[in-house]
Amino acid sequence: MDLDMIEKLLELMREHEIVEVEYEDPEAGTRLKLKKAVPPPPPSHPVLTPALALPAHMEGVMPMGALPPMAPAPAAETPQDVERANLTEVPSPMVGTFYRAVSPENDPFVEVGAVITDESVVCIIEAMKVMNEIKAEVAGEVVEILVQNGEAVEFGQPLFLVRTE
Amino acid sequence: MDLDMIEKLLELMREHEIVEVEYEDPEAGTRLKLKKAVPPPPPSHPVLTPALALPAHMEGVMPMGALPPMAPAPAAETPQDVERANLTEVPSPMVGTFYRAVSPENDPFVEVGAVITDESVVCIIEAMKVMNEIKAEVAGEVVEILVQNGEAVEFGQPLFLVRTE
Amino acid sequence: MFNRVLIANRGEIALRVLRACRELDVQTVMVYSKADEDAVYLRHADETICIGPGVSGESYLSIPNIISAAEIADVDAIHPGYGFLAENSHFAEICRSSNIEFIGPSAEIVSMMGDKARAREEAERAGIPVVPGSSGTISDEEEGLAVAREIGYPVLIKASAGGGGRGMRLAHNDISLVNGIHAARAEAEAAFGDGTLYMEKWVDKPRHVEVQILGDSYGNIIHLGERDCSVQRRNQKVLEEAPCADLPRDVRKKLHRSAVKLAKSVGFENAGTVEFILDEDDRFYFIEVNARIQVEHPVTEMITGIDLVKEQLRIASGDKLSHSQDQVKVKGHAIECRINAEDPDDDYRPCPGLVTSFIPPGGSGVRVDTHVYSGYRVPSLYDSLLGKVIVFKPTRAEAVATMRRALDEFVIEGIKTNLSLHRRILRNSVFAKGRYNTAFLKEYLLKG
Amino acid sequence: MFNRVLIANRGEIALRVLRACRELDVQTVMVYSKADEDAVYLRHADETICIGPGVSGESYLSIPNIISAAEIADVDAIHPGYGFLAENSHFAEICRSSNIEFIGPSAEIVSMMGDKARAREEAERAGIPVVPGSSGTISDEEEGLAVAREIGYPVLIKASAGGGGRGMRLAHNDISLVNGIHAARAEAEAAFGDGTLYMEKWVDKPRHVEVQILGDSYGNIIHLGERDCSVQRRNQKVLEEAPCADLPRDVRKKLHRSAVKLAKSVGFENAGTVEFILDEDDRFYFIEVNARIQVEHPVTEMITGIDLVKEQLRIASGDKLSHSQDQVKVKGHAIECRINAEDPDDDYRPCPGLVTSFIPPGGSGVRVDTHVYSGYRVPSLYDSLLGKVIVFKPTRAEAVATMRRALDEFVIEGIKTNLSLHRRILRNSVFAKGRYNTAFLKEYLLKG
Repeated sequence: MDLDMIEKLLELMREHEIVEVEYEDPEAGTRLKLKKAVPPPPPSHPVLTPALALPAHMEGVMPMGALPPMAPAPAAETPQDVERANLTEVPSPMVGTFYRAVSPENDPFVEVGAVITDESVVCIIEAMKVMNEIKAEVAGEVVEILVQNGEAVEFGQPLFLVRTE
Repeated sequence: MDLDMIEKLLELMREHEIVEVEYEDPEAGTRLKLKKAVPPPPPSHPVLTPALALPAHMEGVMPMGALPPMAPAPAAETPQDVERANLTEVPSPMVGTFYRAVSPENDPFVEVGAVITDESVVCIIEAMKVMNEIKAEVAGEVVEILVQNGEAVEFGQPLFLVRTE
Repeated sequence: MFNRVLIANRGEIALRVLRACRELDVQTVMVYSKADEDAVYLRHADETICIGPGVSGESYLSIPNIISAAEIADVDAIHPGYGFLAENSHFAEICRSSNIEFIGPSAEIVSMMGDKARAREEAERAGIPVVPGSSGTISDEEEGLAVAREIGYPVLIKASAGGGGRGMRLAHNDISLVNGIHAARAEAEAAFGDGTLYMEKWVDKPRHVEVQILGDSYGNIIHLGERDCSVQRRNQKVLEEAPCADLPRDVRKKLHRSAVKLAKSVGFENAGTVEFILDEDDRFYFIEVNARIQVEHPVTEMITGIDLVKEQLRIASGDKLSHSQDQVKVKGHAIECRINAEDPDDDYRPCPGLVTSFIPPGGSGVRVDTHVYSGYRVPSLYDSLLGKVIVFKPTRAEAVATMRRALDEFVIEGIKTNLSLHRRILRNSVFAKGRYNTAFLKEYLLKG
Repeated sequence: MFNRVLIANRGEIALRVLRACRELDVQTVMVYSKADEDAVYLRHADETICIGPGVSGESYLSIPNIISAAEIADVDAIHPGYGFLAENSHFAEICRSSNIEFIGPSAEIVSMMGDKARAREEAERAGIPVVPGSSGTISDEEEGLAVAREIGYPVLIKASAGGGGRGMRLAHNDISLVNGIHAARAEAEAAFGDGTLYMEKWVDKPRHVEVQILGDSYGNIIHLGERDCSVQRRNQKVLEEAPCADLPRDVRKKLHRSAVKLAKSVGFENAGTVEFILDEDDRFYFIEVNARIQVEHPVTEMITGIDLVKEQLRIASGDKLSHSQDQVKVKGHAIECRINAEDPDDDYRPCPGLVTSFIPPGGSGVRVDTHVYSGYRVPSLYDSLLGKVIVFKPTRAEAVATMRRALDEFVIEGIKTNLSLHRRILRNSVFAKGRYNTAFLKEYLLKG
């Protein structure tokens, strides 16, 4: 929120005979209240702010191990320099261990630059000693591989970034 | 939320004679409140009932005595026929019992229609056995007497409605 | 003690188990579905793993996903909470074969107690009174009719694999018995994949009283007193208290002894509950064993001072019971109200949605177990339990007074809840006297 | 018991008193200032009366306004809570003359105990050890120097009417004594309108231990054990526990007996606290009497099972004590953390404002006394106490573990709080050992 916007708001207030404006955006951390000189207003309704954008920060110094950060949000892993258009993530359909190849001796199923179809097997996820071949479910060019070989992945975690047509 | 939307809202308020808008979007975490200039609502506090304009309803069926009924919303009692302009309340400056005259035998200090000055004594409030003469602190014509003789009043409770020049 | 435990559940019981772990300095891994990913209680875990989409079958009920998460997170043990996989013997078995301790009874006990007809046989064998009925299962109409003739109508037809009232029918005569057997079998087959049935004489307006049991892996078994769970709506518990307010001393003792005897005879380990019904003359009959922690466990914790979830963790990690029977002292009175997201004006239909304001009661004698807070969105996919208010006071009368004021000050806005029902129960004169049965709610409150 | 009680306070203690009244079926009248008019806890009262604007002098400290409200609302008694008018003997006097019961000691006792030099004399008369110092007040520098020569430096100059560290000076030699007397007198005159001073020998790094007393109007006096309140910041208590973790049995007994003896000798009635300091050799000295309920009373409630506020109400309404000394059994261990709205990174400056999220801890062994909720705006006019977390467990080690996890799960957003300070205290090894003194916080935590 900047001064221009406030000025604009004040003009609108005059124009429309508005005496009070409150605006909150907890996400941005902003709160604005503008109030004109008027006779005492009626008893105000206590506003139980339900608009709780929770996460924010936890207060003060956190003791070791007290409140660990949440699993990284998928969005946080999106590289900022890639073009936003036509990019699709291939999410993990299960919990398990991610492998790029059938065995350490074999070549990876895909590398960056590979062109894949919906049916292409792109990796293996080991769950309960079972090796599950994972299909892309999307066609296009592999732009980025988001998980290291041998890493654990959770349900829904993005594995690959694919540029679709 | 942007200025365009606010402007649109303000126009709708004018068109539909809306005096107050509150808007919350818990999903986005934003909150907006717009309020128009209106004259102070008339008297309203029922004696010794909490002047708490409580949010929402309490859930479900209320057991006897669990949560006392709330004061009716001030707006509901606004007489629709009084002119809105130039009306001022004379609030009680203390907790006590309201008397319109020095004694039951005397005439009331003021009646509806009386023209008063800032210094006019308009009533007596008895607190701790002491009779306190209350001055109007406002000049004009008494339009309405909001409290019955002998009623208890709390701090800030409106006693008289006065039309100022 | 374990180093690291995975909590295979959600909501208030997941938070309950996490609290016990943290107090024992055990690391916690919480699994969650996409529908729960924003829940604040997940913040308190040392590690969280998303195990699937909202639908339980692909997340909280998915054995492969949970076992994978346990292996990835390298945990020593899994606590299943209640519901979901808590009484799934196959899951307990897979934990064992994966070298992960299942915090609960052995797969064999879970399986045995999950078969209600089998449990009934075990009780008979141990000399515990059971409701007159079939000895074992009934294979056809003929057998059912023979049993009914012997024990007299009305009779209850029940599913061996049953639970929550499914696969259950009441019969008053031969015709309704035959129809009931067919209907119950079809329902049980659909619900549990197992149409096996057994029969019991119908006990009218019984009280529902259960005994809390703890057993370690060295064969020691103790009881922690009983709970009265007779305030029920359609076989669902609504309010529980401990101890039972009106129980002759000798009946109480016999109940406790019977529960311990049964637990010993089957070699029960970890925490469980032996459930009984009592008729109007205080004759009691075994009905079933719950081989898990129960929703209402806090009332027992309050009157004994023993933390049941910590005991579960200790027992599963190989410790001996921390209390002998003599050391268990029942003191005071505790009541628990289950607060559900449901609409009291619309047949208690579940009522998910955004909780705009949540101000739990506090102060002296009040415990609140909840995962809910202002701004929490109750998902529509899971059960409607928002949390539990538990009060503990020296006497029942004081506990009732404290629960009244606790319920009165509890503010929940944005969704409908059953707070109003609880407020009425706590002000009902029959409830106040302390002797009521499973028909209480229907007779005194639900009618209007 | 009273029919109707006015609660002349605000915040957590007003809600605390209201809870006790509701559980005793006593109607409540809550008075409030304009600054508190939106607070949700006011909803729970049977009647509410606005008594003035936000500033305390014209509302919570205004005797005429409160007495008027009491007369209008036709109450039998007034509970003053702590702070505000709780130890104002003039207020107690006016209540009496208005035929309204003041729930606390008599005006005479309040007045006597409010005069610190006088209280010291009473203790000496009753044979209770006091810190070596002036007998009575000191009238001038000469007398001060004479006392200092007798008891030896360093000495503490204190205001008779004092409290909260005001009118207090430490002197290490004759020059600082003379300066200190002038400074303390000026400060005491400004703060209390009374420049009377007395002197005590300075006890370095004492422990602060207090004994809870209850007395009825029939001359019966009992104690409810002691509390250790040594975790202090600038003479303000931050955390309290009961019982004191490291106290030889004979010292503990003597402390209790001394407190009862003093209370008996002055004819103490209702609830109060006798405060002592202990030097490093566990020699104890009387310091003062608090003639009111204290912020930290819940820890005593937890270990004795006695509801102190209900006892206050019962005593004031003419009942005899509900427990004899023999019936008071101390069991388990309790700790209380005071949660304040203050900025730990800015010298603990009070930090009012809108609480956007407030998720109190819950579960086994946790009690929360608070008037705060998500959406509450902490007014800037009053003290910064948001509430108290109290834990109760069989042993101190378990209480510490439970408090750790309770603090960890407590979410307060929108304003700064001292939660982080408490988290550090609960993980400090000196605190864990249980023996610490009033210098603890400064030495171990505030420095780094």
